[in-house]
Order: sequence, then C-alpha cells, then structure tokens
Amino acid sequence: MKIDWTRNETLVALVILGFCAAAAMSDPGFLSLATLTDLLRGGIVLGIFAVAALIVLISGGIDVSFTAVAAFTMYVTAMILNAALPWLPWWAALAFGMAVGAALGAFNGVLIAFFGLPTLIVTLGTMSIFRGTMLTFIGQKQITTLPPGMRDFGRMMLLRGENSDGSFYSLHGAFAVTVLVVVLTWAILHRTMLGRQIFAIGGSEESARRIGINVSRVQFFVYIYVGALAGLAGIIHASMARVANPFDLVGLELSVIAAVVLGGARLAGGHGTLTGTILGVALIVLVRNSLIVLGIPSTWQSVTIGCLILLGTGLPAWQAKRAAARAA
Amino acid sequence: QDSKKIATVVKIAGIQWFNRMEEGVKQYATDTGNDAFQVGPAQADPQQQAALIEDMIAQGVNALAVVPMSPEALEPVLKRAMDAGITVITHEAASQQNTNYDIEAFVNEDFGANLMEQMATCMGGEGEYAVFVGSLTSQTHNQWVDGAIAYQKEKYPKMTLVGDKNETFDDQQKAYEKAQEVLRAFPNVKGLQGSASTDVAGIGLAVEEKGLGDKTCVFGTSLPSIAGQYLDTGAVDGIGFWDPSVAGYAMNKLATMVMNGEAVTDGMDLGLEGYNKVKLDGKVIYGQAWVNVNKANMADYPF
Amino acid sequence: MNEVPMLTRFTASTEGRLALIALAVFLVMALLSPDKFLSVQNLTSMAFQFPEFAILALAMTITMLTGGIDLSVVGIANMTAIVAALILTKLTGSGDGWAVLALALSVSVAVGVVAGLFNGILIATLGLPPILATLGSGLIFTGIAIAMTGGSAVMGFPPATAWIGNSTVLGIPTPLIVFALLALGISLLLTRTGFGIKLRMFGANPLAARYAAIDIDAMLLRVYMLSGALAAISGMVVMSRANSAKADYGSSYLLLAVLIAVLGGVNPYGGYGRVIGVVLAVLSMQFLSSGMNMLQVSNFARELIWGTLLILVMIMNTWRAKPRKA
Amino acid sequence: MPDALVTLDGVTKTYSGITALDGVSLSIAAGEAVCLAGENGSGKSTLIKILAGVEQPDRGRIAFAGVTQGPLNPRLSAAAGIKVIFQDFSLFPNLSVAENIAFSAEIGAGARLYRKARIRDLATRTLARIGVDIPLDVAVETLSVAHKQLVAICRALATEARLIIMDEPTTALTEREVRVLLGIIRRLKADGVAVLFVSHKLAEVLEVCEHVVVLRNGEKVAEGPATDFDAASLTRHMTGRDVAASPPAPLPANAPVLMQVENLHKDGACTDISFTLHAGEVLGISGLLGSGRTALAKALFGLVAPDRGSITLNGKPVPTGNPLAAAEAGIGYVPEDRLTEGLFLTQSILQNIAIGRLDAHGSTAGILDLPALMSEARDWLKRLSVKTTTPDAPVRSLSGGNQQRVVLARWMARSPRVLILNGPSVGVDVGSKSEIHGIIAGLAAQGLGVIVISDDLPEVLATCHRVLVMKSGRITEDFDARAVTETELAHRLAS
Ligand SMILES: Nc1ncnc2c1ncn2[C@@H]1O[C@H](COP(=O)(O)OP(=O)(O)OP(=O)(O)O)[C@@H](O)[C@H]1O
Ligand SMILES: Nc1ncnc2c1ncn2[C@@H]1O[C@H](COP(=O)(O)OP(=O)(O)OP(=O)(O)O)[C@@H](O)[C@H]1O
Ligand SMILES: [Mg+2]
Ligand SMILES: [Mg+2]
Repeated sequence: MKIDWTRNETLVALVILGFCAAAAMSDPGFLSLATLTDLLRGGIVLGIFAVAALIVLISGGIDVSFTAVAAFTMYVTAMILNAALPWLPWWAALAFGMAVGAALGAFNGVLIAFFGLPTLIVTLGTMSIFRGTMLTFIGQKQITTLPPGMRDFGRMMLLRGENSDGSFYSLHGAFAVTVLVVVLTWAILHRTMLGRQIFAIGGSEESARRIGINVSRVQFFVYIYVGALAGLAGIIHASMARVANPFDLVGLELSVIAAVVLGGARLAGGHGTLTGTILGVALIVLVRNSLIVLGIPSTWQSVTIGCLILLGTGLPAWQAKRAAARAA
Repeated sequence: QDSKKIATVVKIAGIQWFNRMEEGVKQYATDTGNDAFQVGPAQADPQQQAALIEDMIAQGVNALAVVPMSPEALEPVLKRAMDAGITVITHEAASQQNTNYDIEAFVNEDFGANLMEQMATCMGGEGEYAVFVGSLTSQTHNQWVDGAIAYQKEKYPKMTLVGDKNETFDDQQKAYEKAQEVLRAFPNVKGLQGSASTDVAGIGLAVEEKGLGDKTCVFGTSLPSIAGQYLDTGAVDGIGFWDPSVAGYAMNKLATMVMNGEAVTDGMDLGLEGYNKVKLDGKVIYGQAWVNVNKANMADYPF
Repeated sequence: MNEVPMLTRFTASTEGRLALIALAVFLVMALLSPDKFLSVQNLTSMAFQFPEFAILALAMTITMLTGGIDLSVVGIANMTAIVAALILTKLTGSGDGWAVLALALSVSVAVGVVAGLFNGILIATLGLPPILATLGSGLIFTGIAIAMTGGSAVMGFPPATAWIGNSTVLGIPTPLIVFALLALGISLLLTRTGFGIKLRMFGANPLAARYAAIDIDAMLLRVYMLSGALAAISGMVVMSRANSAKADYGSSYLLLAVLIAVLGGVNPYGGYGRVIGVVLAVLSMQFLSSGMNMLQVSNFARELIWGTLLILVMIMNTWRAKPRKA
Repeated sequence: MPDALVTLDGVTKTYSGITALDGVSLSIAAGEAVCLAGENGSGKSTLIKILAGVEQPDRGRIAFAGVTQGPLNPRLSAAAGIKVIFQDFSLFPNLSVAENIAFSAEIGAGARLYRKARIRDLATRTLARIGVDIPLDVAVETLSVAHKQLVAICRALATEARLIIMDEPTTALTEREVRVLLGIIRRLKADGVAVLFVSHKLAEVLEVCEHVVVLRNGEKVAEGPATDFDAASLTRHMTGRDVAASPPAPLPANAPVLMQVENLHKDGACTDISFTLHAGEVLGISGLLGSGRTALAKALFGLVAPDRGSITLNGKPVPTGNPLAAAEAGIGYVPEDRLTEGLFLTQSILQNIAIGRLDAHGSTAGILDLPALMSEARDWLKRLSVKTTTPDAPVRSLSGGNQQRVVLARWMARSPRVLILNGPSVGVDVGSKSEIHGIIAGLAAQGLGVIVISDDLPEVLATCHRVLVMKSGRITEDFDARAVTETELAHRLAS
C-alpha cells in the first residue's frame, strides 16, 4: 500500500508513533499490556463521543451539547432506575440511556432540522438548557449507589490478567460497545444511502435539497443518533466510574471535537473518516495518560498538551497548505 | 433584637460538600430566626464568586459568610463589603485580609500531617508515595500536601515522594486516570494521598481495578458519601474531613457575634463540636474539627 | 397608526429585537424588586461587573466575523495579567506606583499582542483551523501562567493598580468607561475602516477574498493580535478588580463570551455581526444575572434561562427573516 | 394543445419586491425542445426553479400531463420525470464523480443501501454516453469548472427523464463538447424526452430547439417556432433593440509594450510561456479544456507560484506568486467561477464592488469616507447597467449575468493597467455581452492591456486584436485576430 503523506491520518499516526517511542525510551515499562488496556479504557467514552461529533461534522453541523446530553442522561437514568426499575438488566439500562439521549437529541433535531437554526447556536443553547434543567429541577447530589444493572455493567470485563508484579490489568466490557458503535456507524456512513446523504448535505445542503434529499429528515436522524450515542456514553461513563455525578463530562466537548478534527474531519462539513477519528482520540488519550511516564512536571503538562494539539493539527494543515500552493 | 440577613457565599453551588454546609446554614436560620441563606456560583470561577458577592452587597445583606474560591481575588470586593458596613466572616482562607474573622476547622498543615501520619502507619513507615491536588492553583490543597510532605521528611525519612504533585482538576475521572498512570509509572508506589474530595474515589477505583487494595494505602480528604464504597472494599483506607455543616453554622454564629459586638477571645467555646476551645491567632480562629473516618466508623457520618 | 410601522421596522433587525429583550429583562427585574434592582448601588455594581467579560466578547466578535474563533482569550488574559502582576510586585518602589502601572499595562498589552500574533501565525501562515489553534494555544498560555507562578496568586500591588478596576470617573465606573471606549473603537473599526470591511468580506468568502487581492495573511494576523490585545486589557481589569493575578481567574468567561457574541447576532461562520448587538446582549445577561441573584434564584436556573433566551432569539430571527438558511 | 407534458399557466413569482416572473404561461410537449431566451435577470432561472419544485410560485397553475399539481417540491418534480441541470450545477463538492452522477437516480429509486458497483456502473455508462472521460473516484471539488458542468449534465442524464431542463449547460464547455451535448439533445428528443433549454449562445439555441419563448423583465414577450426567429430577431425581442457586433479598432502600430512575460513555467500546468502585451491591446487566449489557460492566468495574477520565469510590467519586474503584489502592480483578474471565487454572496452588492477600492480610497486616520465610497460603487452599477432595485441587497439576489458585472465593476474600479478576464461573458446575455465587449474595447482605448480567456469564438474575434492558442500547457499559435475567420479559428483550436 502506498502511504499518502498528505493525509491527516498518516501524520497523526506518525505523531502517535513518535510519542510512543519517546515514552518507551523514558520508561521501558511503557510498552506493556497494562499500558495498552489502560489506554483502551481511556478511549471508551471519548471514542463514542468522537464518533458522535464526527457524524455531526460530516453533516455540516457542529454539536457542543453532547456532553450535556450524556450528563443529563446518566444522571436521570440512574435516578429513575434506582427509584422505579431497579431490576432492569445492564443491557436494558444501556438501552434506556440511549432512549433518553435520543429524546434530547430529538430536541436539538427539531430546532435544527425543522426551525432551520444554525447548529452551533442551537447546541450552545441546549447545552445550557439540559444542564440547567438537570441541576435546577432534578438534582445536584451525585449518586454513588448506582442501579444494579449499571453496577453489573461497571464490573464487566472482557479480558483480565495478572502483571508480573501481581497487579491486574483488565479490559473493560464497555470497550466492546465502543467497537460496536464504530462498526455500526461505519456501516451507516458507507453502506447506506442515509449515510451518503449525510455526506451530501455536509457537502452542499442546497444541492441536496435540489435533488430531492429530505434534508430535514436526514438532519433529524443525525441529531437523534448523536443523542443516543451521547446517552450511551453517559451511562457507560457512570457505570465505569461507579458514580453518576451531574457535574461530570461537560467541558469535554471541545477536546472531543479537537480530536475529531485532528483526525481530518473538516469543520466546514462533508469530510471525515472513522480511522482518522480513532487516531485523533488515540493521540489525545495517549498524551493525557503518558505525561507522568515522560516525567513532565505538572506545571508544564497543559503546555505539553497544547503543543501536541498544535503539532497534530499543524502538520496536516501545513501540508495541505503547501499542497494547495503547489496545485492552486 | 431584629433579624439579620446573612448570606453564606460558597465556592460553587450544588456539590456534596456545600450542600452539607447549607444544612448547617439552614439549621442556624431555624435556631435563631435570622434570615440566613446560602448561595454559590454555578461555575468554579473566582470571578463569578466576586460578582455574586457584589450582588449581595447591592442587595444590602447585614453579614457575609464567605468560603473563597481564591482568597486573593476577593480582597477588593470584601473590602467594599466591609466599607459598606457589612460584617465579613471567611472560612478556608487564613490569609484573608479583608475579613472580620476567618474561621478554620484546623491548621491546614496539621491536617495534612494527620493524613500523612495515618498513611505512614499503614505503610509501615517506608516506601514510595504520591500526592494529588485538585488544582495547582488551590491554596488549601497545596498546604495540606506541603504539610504532609514536611511531616514525612521529619518523621519518616524512609518514605519517598515519587513524581510531582498530580493535578486532578477536581474531577474524579482525571483522578482515576492519573492514579492509573502513577501505578504504572511507579510500580512500587504504596501510598497515595488525595486532596480534592473526588481524588480518593478516583484513586480507589484505579486501585481496586488493579487488585491492589491490600498492597496500597490510600488516604485523603473526602466525604463518606463520596468515598464510602471504596472504604467498604478497602481500596481507600481512610479519609479525613471536617463537617461542613458545623463550619457553616460556626461562620453564621460568629457573624452574629461580631454584629452584636460580642468579644471573640482565644480559647472561647463556640458551642459546636470541634470548636469548643478555639485558638485565636490574629484574625484567624482555629478549631480542632477534623474527623478521621475509616471503614469502622463511617456509618456515623451519613453525608 | 404611526407607531406600528415604527415598531415593526425596529423589530425587523436582530439588534432591534435585542434592544427590546434587554429592555424587557430590565423592566421585569425592576418590577420584581424595585427597591433593590433600581438602587444606585446595584446599577453601579452591575457596571463594575460586566466590562471584564464584555471585552472578551468583543475579542470573540472580531474573530468570529472572519469565520474564526479565539478560545485562548482567557489564557491570554491570565498570562498577561500575571506578567503585569510580576512587574507590579517586583518593580514597585516608593510612591503610589503610577509609573510602574503604566509600564505593566503596556508590557501586558504587548504580551497580549504577541500571543495574538502567535495565534495569527498558526492560523494565517500555517493554516490551522482557528478553533484548534486557539484551543491549543490557550492551553499553552494557561500553562505558562501556571509555570510562572507555580499556580499561586501574585499580589501586593501598588495602590494605583486599583484605579483600572475599582474607581470611578465622574461617578462612572472606570471599567465601564474602558469598555465603552473599546466598543466604540471596535465598532468604528468594523464599519468605517477598510480593515473592518475586509475582515467581514473575508468571513463571507475566504476564497473570493484571495481572488480580490485582499491581504489575507496580514489581516488575520492583525485580527488575532487585536483579539490578544483586548484579552490583555480584560486581564488588566480582572487583575485590578481582584487585586491579584492567578492562572485560573475568569475560567467561566470563555463560554460566556462565545454565548454573548452569538446572542448578540454575530454569525459564528463569519460575515455578519455588529458591536451594538454584542453590547445589548451583554446588558441583557447582566440584568438577568444580577436580578436573579437578588431574587436568590439558583445559579443553575440562570444557565437554563440563558440557553432558552439564546434559542428564542434565534427562532425569532429566522422566523422573521425566513429566507432559507445560509 | 391536448396533453402537453408540462403546462404553466399564469405563473408569477416575486422576491421581496422584485417581480421575477409575471404571469408566464408556457407548455412543453413530449419530444419537444423549447428554448427559453431572455436577458440576464429576465426570470429564466426562476422559472426553472419553480418547475423543479425548488421555489414556490406566488400565483399560477402547473400541470403535468394535464393534471394540475399542488405545491411542488424537488422530490415530486423528480418523481414526475423532471430533471434539472442547474446554472450553478448544485453538485456535492466532497463526493466522488460517480456518486454525484448516480445520487439522484438512487434517491429516486428509493434505494436504502449504498451499492458502489451499481453506482460506478451507472456513472461509467452515462459518462460514456456523452463521450467524456473523467475519473470516477476523484472528488468533484478538485475538478475544473468544465468538468463540473459535464458531471452536472451526466447527473441529469443518468435517470429516466421526461423533461430535462438545462440552465445554461454549455457556458464552460468547449465547442467539441457542445457538439456532443447537442447530439445528445437530439437523441433525447427522438426518444420522446422533452428539453427546456436556456442559453445565451443563440446559434446553438436555434440549432436544436423547435420552439422559442422569450422573457423580458419576467414577462413573456414572444413565443413561436424556432424557424420564425433568427439571431437578430431573437436579440431584438430579448433586448428590445438591435445589437451589432463590431470588430475592435485596430491597434496603433507604435503601441508601447506594457507587459512582458518570459519563460513562465509551472510543472504540469504551463510550459515556458512567453508573450508580450501592448498598451491598448486586447489579447485573446484560447484553447481546449485543460489546455492550461486558467493556470497561466493564475500564474500571471500570482495565485500560482511559477517554478521559474518572469513578468515585467512597464519595464518593472512583478514579483510572482503573490496576488497582492500583482494587484499592486496593476494586474486585475476576473475569475472564471464567480460564485465561489468572485463574489461575497451574502454581502451587499455595493460592498462587493467597494472592496476593490478600499486601499485606493482616501481615508482620514484610517476612517473611510463611506458615503463617497458607496456612491462611487453606485456609479459603477450604473455604468455597467447592473439590474437591481436595492444596491444594499446581498449580491446573491442578482441574476447570474448581473453578478458577473459586479465582479467586473470591482476590478474596473481599481483602474488596473492589465486586466485578465477569464470567461468575461460566461452566462451573460447577448445584450450585456455586447456591452461588456464595448467596455473591453473602451478599456483598451484608454491604454490598458486586456487579456481575454475564452473559447467563445465569436467573442474572441469580436474583442481581440491578437489570439494565442494553448495546447497542453504551451502556446502553440500566435496570430492576428483579424486575419482569421471563425471556422479557421475553430480548426486551429481543435487540430
Ligand atoms: N433569491 C432571490 N432573492 C431575491 N431576488 C431574486 C432571487 N433570485 C432571483 N432574484 C431576482 O429575480 C430576477 C430573475 O432572476 P433569474 O435568476 O431568474 O434570471 P435569469 O433570467 O436566470 O438571468 P441569467 O441569465 O443572468 O441567469 C432577477 O432580477 C433576480 O435579481
Ligand atoms: N498548479 C498546477 N500544478 C500542476 N498541474 C496543474 C496546475 N494547475 C493546473 N494544472 C493542470 O494543468 C492542466 C491545465 O489546467 P487549466 O485549469 O489551466 O486548464 P484550462 O485550459 O484553463 O481549462 P478550463 O477550460 O477548465 O479553464 C490541467 O491538466 C490541470 O490539472
Ligand atoms: Mg439564470
Ligand atoms: Mg481551468
């Protein structure tokens, strides 16, 4: 296979490799199964969020409310299940969360698809609305006793093993959910006309309308799907953290979007790949979880993350600019 | 005497810690008939807290009981409050200038040393340990940790601190990730000390998942409602805290005393647990109000 | 007979409707607690409160007009404030320190400009998407602020420092005057200078701007430098009002600045936006926020109301204009 | 007419005060090719958008096969067999050529799954039908305007259609491709498909259409069999006057050299280009699709950095690869794709013109004299007869031809010394076209050097003193325009 040096994916992969090399050099123990499982676990929730953000970006929109949807969903779900449906098994709890998330997504969808409001503004507003509603009317206290379904899910492992020093490494069951989400989304985007229509409206909404694509319906689907994914991520987050804290998650949205754009999706819409998204998430997770190994003092950690974001986006951007100058 | 309007302004609204404080404030209002209430900004930002205090001044409260997010940032606005004749009491801000009295549950360095003492005992007086702070900009967190480190250097020379102060941004998930990494980067680490109330919960989860509950000693500031499940399983060995509701009550009580012109003296009794014989040092009042909680006695503290 | 068309014309513009909203919020708050809300005390207090984030909203506005965004403003504000604070504490001699203050102010604005230049280079020269460039650089600036101080606050300024944030001139709060001058200046810049027109045109169609031989790179550099300078000024106001500087001050202002700009009718994709709209949005926010604090409404409810307001305004805007969305 | 395929009856459409269509009635029978003629802004595109269901008429009745329709939308129209090639193509820049071609077909067929093989197959067949070769997997945004237009045509041809509407489908095409398209239209007619054809190239209109409808200011002013019209009468109906084409005034023999281009080279685009341009000269550059004309123009204007070579203007070297320096030196460039490269669509008409004058315009302490600037821009609107009621409206609301004039006005307002026009009359009606040609002649008379890039041969002959022909990035011929006839020129281009 020929390597395309101008693609974001390639450059981000390079940055990842370089980073791993540096980490391995500074601590040979870095290259271990335990590191891998820790990193994979770190990518579970972020990965689902990123897939959600990717779809919206492809459709030509931007969504900053998905973290609020996730927080709302996990909190309300934990509360309802505790109060009324404690017997629900884990998979039903996940489904319940997806339904709540989808309902919130539908709210975004109505405003965007049927009122025709700009996506950034709508989601900026609904972010405040979802969070404000939850904290004003539903509750602020974190829930440490999760419903049994979520508790079971929180302890579910795909893989478990013992390190040489007697400690355990394990891969959380939720990782399978993330993989499933990626595969399902790939199938939607690349194997259904619905997916192609998402790309089409991202490319040109007016053209899409003119050839008879029901733009509102496609957008509506996008925001419901994204809501469902966000809800799912929320439940997974709470289950894995064993606590539903209504103050969690919100604030993460820009980093997630950064990861997706890092992976080559364009803010203007119509472009983006799942491979790139996964690489972008991988880079962010890797950086966030390897600064101690690299021995970077706490005071310089945010500078390091900032530099890596700039490097990760700067290289492809600069490449693209040079390529454009060459072709023009 | 007529009822006074006392606003308790906390760092941030809604979190467990200050919800508990609000119980004390409300209790005080019921006990005394004063109009005592609690407010707090929606975001953890010193500027939001300052704005909130401005609004309280404009509204004409008689006294302010403030738990500053960042004491320095509030100096000007608290000065304005005092200039307007409002009584100001602060908490967790021993360095505050513009205040009538600052009331501390304890000396921060001592509290940190107390946690260290427990951790050192648990570790057998030797081995590697790591420390966590909610943020590098938090004065109290840094004082606890610095007090702990100083105590260790003096009393337990065989223990070594590994890594830097780990910053968790008051986020349990971040604390979890940092703990995971610390456990990987320093496989021999035995002690972990947290500062933010969510720190030990995150650390506890990481420790539990790695099956290291018996091999590590995790201590830190937290509340039973946050760290309880990890105390149960032994992933967290002990927590220390002071009861925010008592602190809230104490601030309001002190405010009323100042307004009524009652004398505040060294060794006086505020009639509250932990504040029975307070130490007065300039404008700062110190109690001995810390509580150490472990699996055995956690049921006594249902908050 | 005559008022109706006047009113319709007024409400036909985004800014007109915003003015009505600001007025409505003011009236409602005044009615709900007339003695407190309308007190001189409260009105002055509000005028002290909003300039610091309103200036950030101005910075956000000019970058949004080009279709960009500046997520590093709070980072710049704190970094420059710490630089100024270090100057103020280290160089302070005898006297009340006016000379040192002037030095600190100029250095900090210069640092803000350099930070903005850094953003501009990333965006214009290297071609990074603004949202990522400034997200990254914002982390770097905040990080530098932490590294310079180890995270603790810098304080102990000469008395003159209080002038920017805590004093009044002819009874008008100084921060308000600073903001008013800046708003006026930016408004002139945007509507009456070639720079302002180019910047908006670039926001509308960057490719056409290139074909129209607009000096895009120089323009973007200047936009982000200006944004950096504004952030630095906001940092000075915060520093003065807090009488200290620290790496985490004003962390909630970033989202607030974005929200205000958007509520003020600025198109985040570039090409449209007016300073008057932003000013009206700032006022609505402040009235709402102070009013609700008087009524002791939970601060989370305020968030809910902001969100609702934003969406209602948008629905009104599109509903009236109604040409298919751009 | 018993069962016309499509009937419009008294259709009226206004846009915020502008009456774009005023009680237009029209019917199209199966297998018939109807031409819609009219000046810029006469309402042609509006009529098409209404038929396509993109816009709703204010009044009037639309019937398909005698059945009156309710409110239309793009899906209903498409289902009724109406396929449109829009003036702005309406393609998806991010999707592949194959997908663009097959998309409407798949949507129409109600497909749920994305079947790549089927889509490629359909695209291959359709491209083969018009005899062009475009790689199936490249994104449309990387294509030249001409290729985009071909893709748009293919998209309309890809499905079973009963009426194909073509809104200026040949603007970016070369003679050869136009031939092929006209051939296809003939075949479509033979298959019973109706065609509604809009073009400003009257010759091709009269060649394929049997019925002509002329619009002026949104009203139908003439209608009849094509045989009743010739180019002159059609022009008269459209404009209400006679338009005469006159060749350019001869260039004075002693005209000084204005611009000298030497060995300008860009790998893969243009090869060692050298030529001179005299003051007052109009130089035509013609060539087939992809011959490198646009690349050359961009290199001259600094949008492309050449690998080597030099440009001198009035004896002074012009830095290459920098549009600012080029504009500063007095070179202007009117790009070929006005929608993406030329206009700030959401901004006002006046600002679109004024943007060219910002730096030149006087200012006190950086503050512009806005009223003066705007009245200058207003002047240009008048001088180029841009048809608009409110100059403060967004330029988007103008018709295609009027938009082109706005771009022209912007550059003319800068009083350049060399003006490069890439397709100066693309999508411009005969009346305005001759006016634009008049403007070009006027510019030359003032001593400007004008470079006209065009493959509209009558245009080249009507405006240029000298013609360069490009082939695969090289200048292959250089001759006096007055020495050749149109057929000769066509021959030289093609050979
Ligand atoms: N969206 C719109 N908003 C306002 N006015 C419009 C809009 N679209 C078209 N118009 C106006 O309607 C009239 C008819 O425009 P139309 O595009 O149909 O002209 P046309 O005959 O296709 O011209 P051309 O040959 O230049 O393409 C013009 O005056 C134009 O300015
Ligand atoms: N900067 C460049 N580098 C390499 N190849 C280029 C460059 N610019 C254009 N080309 C190639 O050079 C050839 C000429 O392209 P150009 O667009 O100039 O043709 P054209 O004759 O202007 O066509 P059109 O009729 O579409 O305007 C094309 O094959 C194109 O792909
Ligand atoms: Mg048209
Ligand atoms: Mg070309």
